[in-house]
Amino acid sequence: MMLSVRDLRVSFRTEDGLVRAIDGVSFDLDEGEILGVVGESGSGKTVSLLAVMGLITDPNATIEGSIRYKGRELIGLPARELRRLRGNEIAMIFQDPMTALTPVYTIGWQIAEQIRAHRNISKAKALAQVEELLAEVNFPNPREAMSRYPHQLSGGMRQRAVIAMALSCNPALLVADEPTTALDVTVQAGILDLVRKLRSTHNSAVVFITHDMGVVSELADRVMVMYAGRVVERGSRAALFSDPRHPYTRALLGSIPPLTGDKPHRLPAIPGSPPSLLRLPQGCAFGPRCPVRFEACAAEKPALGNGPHAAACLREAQA
Amino acid sequence: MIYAILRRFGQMLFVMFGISVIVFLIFFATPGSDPAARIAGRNASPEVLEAVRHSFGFDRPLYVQYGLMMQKIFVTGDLTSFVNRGWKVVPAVLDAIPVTLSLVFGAAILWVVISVIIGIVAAATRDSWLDKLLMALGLIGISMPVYWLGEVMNLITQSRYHDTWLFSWVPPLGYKPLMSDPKGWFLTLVIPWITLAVLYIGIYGRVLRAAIIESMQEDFIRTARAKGLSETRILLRHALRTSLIAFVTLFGLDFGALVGGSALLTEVVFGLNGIGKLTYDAMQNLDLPMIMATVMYASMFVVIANAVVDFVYILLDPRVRTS
Amino acid sequence: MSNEAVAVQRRTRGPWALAFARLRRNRAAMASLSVFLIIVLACLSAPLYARWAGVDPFTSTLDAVIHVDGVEVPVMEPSTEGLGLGYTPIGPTWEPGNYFLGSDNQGRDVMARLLYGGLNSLMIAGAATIFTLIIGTAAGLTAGYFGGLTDTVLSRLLDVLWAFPIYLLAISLSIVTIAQGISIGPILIESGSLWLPVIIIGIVYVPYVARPIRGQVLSLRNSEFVLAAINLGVPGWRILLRDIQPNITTTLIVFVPLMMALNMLTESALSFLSIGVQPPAASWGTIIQDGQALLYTRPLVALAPGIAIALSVMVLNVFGDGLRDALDPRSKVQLGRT
Amino acid sequence: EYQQDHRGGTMRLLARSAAGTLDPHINYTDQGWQMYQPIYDGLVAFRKAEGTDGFTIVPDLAEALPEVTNDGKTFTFKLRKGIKFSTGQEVGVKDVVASFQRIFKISGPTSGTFYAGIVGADKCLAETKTCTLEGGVVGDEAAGTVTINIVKPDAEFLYKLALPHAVTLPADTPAEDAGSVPIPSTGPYMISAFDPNKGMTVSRNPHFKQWSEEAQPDGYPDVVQYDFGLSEEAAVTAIQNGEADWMFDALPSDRLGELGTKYKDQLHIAPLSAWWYAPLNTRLAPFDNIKARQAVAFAIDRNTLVKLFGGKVLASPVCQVLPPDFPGHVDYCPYTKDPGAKWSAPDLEKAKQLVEESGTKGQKVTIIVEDTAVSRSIGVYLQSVLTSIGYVADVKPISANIQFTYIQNTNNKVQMSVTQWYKDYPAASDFLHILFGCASFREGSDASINIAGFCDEAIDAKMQKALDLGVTDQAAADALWAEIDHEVTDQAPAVGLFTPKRLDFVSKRLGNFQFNPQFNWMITQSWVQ
Amino acid sequence: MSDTMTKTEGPILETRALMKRFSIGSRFSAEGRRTVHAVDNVSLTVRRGETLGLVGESGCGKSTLARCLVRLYDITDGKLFFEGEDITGRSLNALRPMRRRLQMVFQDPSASLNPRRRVGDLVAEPLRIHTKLSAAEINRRVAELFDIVGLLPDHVTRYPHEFSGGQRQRVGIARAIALNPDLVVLDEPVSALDVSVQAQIVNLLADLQEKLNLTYIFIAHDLSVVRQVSTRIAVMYLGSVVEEGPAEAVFSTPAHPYSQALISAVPVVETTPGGSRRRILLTGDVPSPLNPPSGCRFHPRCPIAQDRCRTERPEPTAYDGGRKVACHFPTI
Ligand SMILES: Nc1ncnc2c1ncn2[C@@H]1O[C@H](COP(=O)(O)OP(=O)(O)OP(=O)(O)O)[C@@H](O)[C@H]1O
Ligand SMILES: Nc1ncnc2c1ncn2[C@@H]1O[C@H](COP(=O)(O)OP(=O)(O)OP(=O)(O)O)[C@@H](O)[C@H]1O
Ligand SMILES: [Mg+2]
Ligand SMILES: [Mg+2]
Repeated sequence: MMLSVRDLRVSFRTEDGLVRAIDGVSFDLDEGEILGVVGESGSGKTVSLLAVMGLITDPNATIEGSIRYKGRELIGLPARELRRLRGNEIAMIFQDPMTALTPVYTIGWQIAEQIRAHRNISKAKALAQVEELLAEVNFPNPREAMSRYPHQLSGGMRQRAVIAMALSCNPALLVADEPTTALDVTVQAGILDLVRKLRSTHNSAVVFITHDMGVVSELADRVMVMYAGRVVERGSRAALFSDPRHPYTRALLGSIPPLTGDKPHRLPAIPGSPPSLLRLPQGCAFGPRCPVRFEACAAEKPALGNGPHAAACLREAQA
Repeated sequence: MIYAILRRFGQMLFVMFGISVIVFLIFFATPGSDPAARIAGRNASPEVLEAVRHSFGFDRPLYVQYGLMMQKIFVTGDLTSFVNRGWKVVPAVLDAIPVTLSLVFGAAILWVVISVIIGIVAAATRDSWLDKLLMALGLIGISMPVYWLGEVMNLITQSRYHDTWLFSWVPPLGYKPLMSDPKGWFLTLVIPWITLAVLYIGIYGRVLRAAIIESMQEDFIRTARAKGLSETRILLRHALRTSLIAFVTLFGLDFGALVGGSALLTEVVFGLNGIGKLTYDAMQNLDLPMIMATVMYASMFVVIANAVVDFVYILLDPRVRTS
Repeated sequence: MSNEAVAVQRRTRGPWALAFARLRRNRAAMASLSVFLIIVLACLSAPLYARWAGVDPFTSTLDAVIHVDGVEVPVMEPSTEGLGLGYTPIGPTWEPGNYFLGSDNQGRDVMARLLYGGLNSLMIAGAATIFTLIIGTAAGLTAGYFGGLTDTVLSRLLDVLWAFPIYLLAISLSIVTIAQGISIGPILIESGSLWLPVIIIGIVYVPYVARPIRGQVLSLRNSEFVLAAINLGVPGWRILLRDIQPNITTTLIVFVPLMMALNMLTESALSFLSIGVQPPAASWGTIIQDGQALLYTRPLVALAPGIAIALSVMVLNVFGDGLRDALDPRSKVQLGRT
Repeated sequence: EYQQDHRGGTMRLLARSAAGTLDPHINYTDQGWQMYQPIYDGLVAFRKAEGTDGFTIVPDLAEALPEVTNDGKTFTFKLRKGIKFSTGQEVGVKDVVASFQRIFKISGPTSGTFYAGIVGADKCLAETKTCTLEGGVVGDEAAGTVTINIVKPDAEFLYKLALPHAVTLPADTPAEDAGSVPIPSTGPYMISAFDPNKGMTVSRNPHFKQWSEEAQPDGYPDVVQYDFGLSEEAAVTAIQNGEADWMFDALPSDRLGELGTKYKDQLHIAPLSAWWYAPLNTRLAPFDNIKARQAVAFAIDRNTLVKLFGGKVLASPVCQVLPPDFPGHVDYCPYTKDPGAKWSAPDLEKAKQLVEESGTKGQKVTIIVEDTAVSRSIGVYLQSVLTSIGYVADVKPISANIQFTYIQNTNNKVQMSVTQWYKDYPAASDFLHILFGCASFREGSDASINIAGFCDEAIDAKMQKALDLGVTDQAAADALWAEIDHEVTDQAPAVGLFTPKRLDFVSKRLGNFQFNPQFNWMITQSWVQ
Repeated sequence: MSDTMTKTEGPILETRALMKRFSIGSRFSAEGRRTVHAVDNVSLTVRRGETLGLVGESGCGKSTLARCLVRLYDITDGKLFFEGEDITGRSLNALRPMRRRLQMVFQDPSASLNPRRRVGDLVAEPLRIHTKLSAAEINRRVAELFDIVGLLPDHVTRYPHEFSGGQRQRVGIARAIALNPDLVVLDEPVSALDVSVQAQIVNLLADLQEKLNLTYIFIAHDLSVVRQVSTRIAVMYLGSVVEEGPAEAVFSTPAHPYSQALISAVPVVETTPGGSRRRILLTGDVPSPLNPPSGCRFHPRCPIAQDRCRTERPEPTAYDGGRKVACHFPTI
């Protein structure tokens, strides 16, 4: 097991009260595996992965639980140690390539900076590596691209530069937070191919956050569905898409209009809107919107089962 | 590019034209401003007054006088003062520049260095007591009227504590040229530098802190953290570097305005005969040619500083720069 | 977007109430506000102090004599040693009701003048702020909303004003108005009227307000909600009034204390140059000017108003920052200075 | 007698600002005139001596005092030989003649007054460029004489010739304001550098050879460095610290106590022929009413004003126009508690009563003062006084450089102001005739020195008489002036405030301080080593 | 095509060779001022009752076109007809009467609602401008509208920031339909919404169309949503429409190589692993509308481009089944 997260809880003290952004999230990841994380906005996808990276810098945050990377506990690890892992063994790609790069440095400089932060090599050597990396992520003219500033690149190129940066130290674990949301579909397809290629060449494990079910179904080996700070369903891609067990997952899959075949007259929509993390319902967070809820849902928080394909639903547990 | 420069130049001309016309009109609307009487001397006879008026051209229509004055400033450069007659105002302004530059440069070095340190330390220790202390000190600096601070400084260093070891080195007020007396130059300017810098240290420290803190919220900082960089490096190479753009912009404008004569009160209080003092004296004397010259110079500097800031901005921020 | 989830279920307050609540939680801002109010109150009670102390802060009383510990002391003490040159005003006496901060060179009670002067300084700063805001907003709104030639003309005028040396304007205007005053349309401003510094300061800082307002209007004009209003067929003036103006109001409010602070500094500088408040009336700037002539013998006369200015400016700045954070956490309203 | 061992060194003087143009024919300031003394020479000069001796006229470039003929209308001067300008050129008859023409060619400030009596001056005033003064100033190269003809006898003419405006400059000096370009000089010193924003350097004239100790004695310092720009406070500190030797401007009042005790040996107090007064506009309400004017004169406490000026040592109260020890002065004070020769105390009762009688009570009065610490405080005090006798008064300080012309112009409708008058030369007419003569009043002009707008036919005629009388009998004329002084005082077109004294603060090292009543401290007669 | 129809039955909206250019660039940039060809030669016809879906990648000019259609932007060139009237050059004032029939819903529900006004007030605004209803009647109508779009009556006094994105978009829709318009231009109305809310809005729009007999122009970049709502589809690339036709036809047999690439690139949920769809990968990036490529705008990325494409710009050509394609080598 490369990464093992157990009962992770993250909460933020805010002006309006305590926001329980993550409320008991557990998952595991193996080498060479792609884990897709889906869920709607605000469900805690980003926060849970930021916690893994140790990147929650908000002084109002409380992080509890356990995150073990290759057997090493990350929570409570001294900043120095964590820094040595970050960018080196664990790398992260963020959603918006427009803002993820420092605007005043060339991308070559920025990538070289990361290499030199972890490898004791000369600047020239680092730059040579950068060129190779850029070639690897399909830059047509890597040498020239190195001296470009972020704003001089298109969105897709920028995202590829960010990926090149993440790959620069051959990380064992790559965390991608909605890396294609800001991109066009035609460009997105290229990036997805790149991620797949990565996994096959470097045998890295990848956590891929998105809210696009389509992307997950194309890319992921295993899938984790989140809702209101909790994991509601987890399983292999095939199992999850063919046999969704949680009503939220089912509704989610149902509410996506099909691209081929018959058009439904009406889309099966989920009523209501996602709950406030400040005032989560007593029992199941999805309860108020759930088509199959019953009394117990209002009182009891459903637990996620242990099996390879599990859903946090009382109905499911009943069945 | 040529177009850009031309446009700036046009703007500068317009501003200078506008200001010169306003100054000119205000001057002639001011009672008691008729320079003829003051030039002619006390109890001059009407014939003499008339002769003076004629020889200085005060009997010509205003627009002719305006045109002549502009010609004398910009074309022939031989406009002379009404008060210290025969004194060519253009060289006078040029002569005063080194004094103002000495004052402003020294103060600028002080305020930039100190405020950058303050800004960084405060941003790095955000919300700690140190941060609060530094910001409070900055605020005090901003809140003190500069001429008042100057007077208090003079009181302390020239009189009250002049005989103590602390300030016995402080020379009398006035400017000493750098070339002929470097030590005197330095010593006389130390207190004015500090006085002038205090205000800007406050402002710049606060601005830089705010800018750094804002930069620290940016996505690219998160990227930098994810790269495994140290906090110091993130602060200095990423957050500070991007914040400096705002800082430099502000600096350019302030520096331009100060070199253009905004340090008037400081120069007056410390008896430094720079542009500000020149302007101040000219206004006290209602010496129109000198007022014109200093005002033209000041507005030119303000506009040029604006333009320079725009160009520096392009240098600093590759986003504005084009490939 | 993620905060939506937080907001959705709750009945929260309107933007103003929200800002007010945020402001009330800001302890530094509230403390500053209290200090400022105390200063204002103290200044307002100037006549009370004057009556209690039995002093007339506007009349020369060089021959006055007071009793300190039962001993008669002249307010202006003649120099007795050496050549017997000059007189020294009395220093602070802690005797109740007597020259709490000493006397100035006219034998007047500095404390009383400080309070009366504060009133003038505050009034001028306040009125100039209102003046600037009104003219600046009008100019900014017009330039930003109508654009085109209007914008060009106004912007260039603002440029001229921006580069115009304030002290020149001030000195000229004050001389122009000495005898006749100026009449702007139906309004006649008498020489020595407090309106004079108000207008001078007000005019000088118009670009400080007009420029950011113009910028904001420009961006608001292209914002989707204004486009939506246009799309609904809302007439231009109504958009300006109902859609654009409320979004500018927060900026304007944020400007108030910061502008006040800036204006207090400018007022004092102008008074220091003898422009503005005319003797025997006082403002903090004129007291500093009076005190300048006593700097070596009675520094308190110049120090006290200086400290009063610095304190007021400081609390106004802190309060202004708090107000900005509360009203418009992301705005970057920045004020220039003299 | 000259003390050779003190010769040399650099004397350092300070002033807040330069005195304006360097041209001695144009510059009309105390500061300039004082500095010109060791530099330029005219045909005659005031004697370089202390006390009343300093008021006597001695021959300077001329060998002797002129021979006066033609009923006092022709003056013939014989020029000394061998005097050289600082350029090395010898002073000749043509230089003197040209210098007189130049006064008119450049429209010198006093060309229309002091020198308007020269024959041909009227033409020169009308047509300045082509001025020849034909028949007025006639040179005789061969005889080495210059003859000056005036239209009618003038008792004060020699005084006028002894002023810097009539000094002799090289004949080739351009006929325009020299501005900041020094003009070659005849005295022991010459101006070698000048920048109005920095200072003036005066150094020895290499071609000077002393010809008359009483007219133009040699000086002690080698160089006089006159720096401009420092404030009074800073200047005092600099002198205290021995970094400067003297300052031109008045000492700041808050330093007086300290100086009077700790530095009393470095202070020099000398009487001045000067007058601080408050002109009351006799052509504007309320002061077009004589009772209103007298009321003010009664109400003002001169002692308070003296206090504001620095104390009894530095000023003395006055009621009348002519300063003490001045030709024509006879003590007179009608505006005091017990009217008589001297002022004793204000009479507020009387003042209030007069205001009541005049029917001007409650009217508005604005007092225009110079924006200097002393003037401002006097203005504030006067405002208190006017308020206390029933006027609604306010006070306006305006820049000192503008105030003097501002209050003269009738267009500005100035009711009351505070100003000073310093004599040009020691003659009563210089106060009475100039300040209160009908001819000095000019409607709508910035040059209308009769600020009060006072014009009394009878008094004016008397003044004319006194002027004429002076040619023959100066003593009788002075008696007449004394009468005029009283009459003008009774009319109260201006309220006399006090007579100031000059207080000079010099450095410890400065020796041989001598004060000339006409041109103040004789700079180069002091030594610094 | 349009000339054969009579006025009343004619298309509700029609554009002919519509152009919109912006001039941009600071005066300091090396290039100086430059022109963005945001909308370039677009001819579209919208018929009463239909939904025209407009798809295309980010920056291809969809929003600009939408704003031109409701005359929020001045049109640089070409013609725009609404219900047969030429409104190309009408002034803002002259446009006002027709605004009640032509409405728009914006992409970002939070940006299009004035944060300082209560939502009830915002929805009432068009009623106040265009009708003479009394205050009480307006209130009643606002309540009714809130009900129609699925908001609670007591929501009227709230401020926009107190709502979720979906609710805000409902307010936007309520405002747009307040005056019973004929045509509503929807500029990416669901892109900013959560996955689970998106379907609600799509359904709401469908209901409203049925109930109020609306015509929609529906802009989106999510192809599956566009397919769901549209009867006809227009595909945009770099400011121009490259293909137009009935929704089903375009999706099943796209004729323009760009449409093909676009549709093939959309990731779809497949229950069986290892999708068998053939994907057309485009090389290169979307060129900038600042200096669009010569000839066919798509040729630098087109897998089947030939020499002709580089020089000659293909005109939209009509094909059977109501389809129009602008390509020299369409696969139809
Ligand atoms: N610093 C913070 N302070 C307070 N609340 C926070 C903070 N960071 C995140 N949250 C809250 O935590 C919750 C989870 O946020 P997170 O960013 O993980 O969602 P997400 O699933 O990534 O959503 P998206 O799809 O929009 O990126 C949100 O409700 C958010 O408001
Ligand atoms: N006001 C404007 N000034 C200058 N250029 C503009 C302006 N508005 C849009 N553009 C440019 O026009 C092009 C089309 O923009 P538009 O917003 O219409 O695209 P879009 O298809 O709606 O994109 P998205 O899917 O991101 O909303 C873009 O290149 C954009 O930069
Ligand atoms: Mg996220
Ligand atoms: Mg768009």
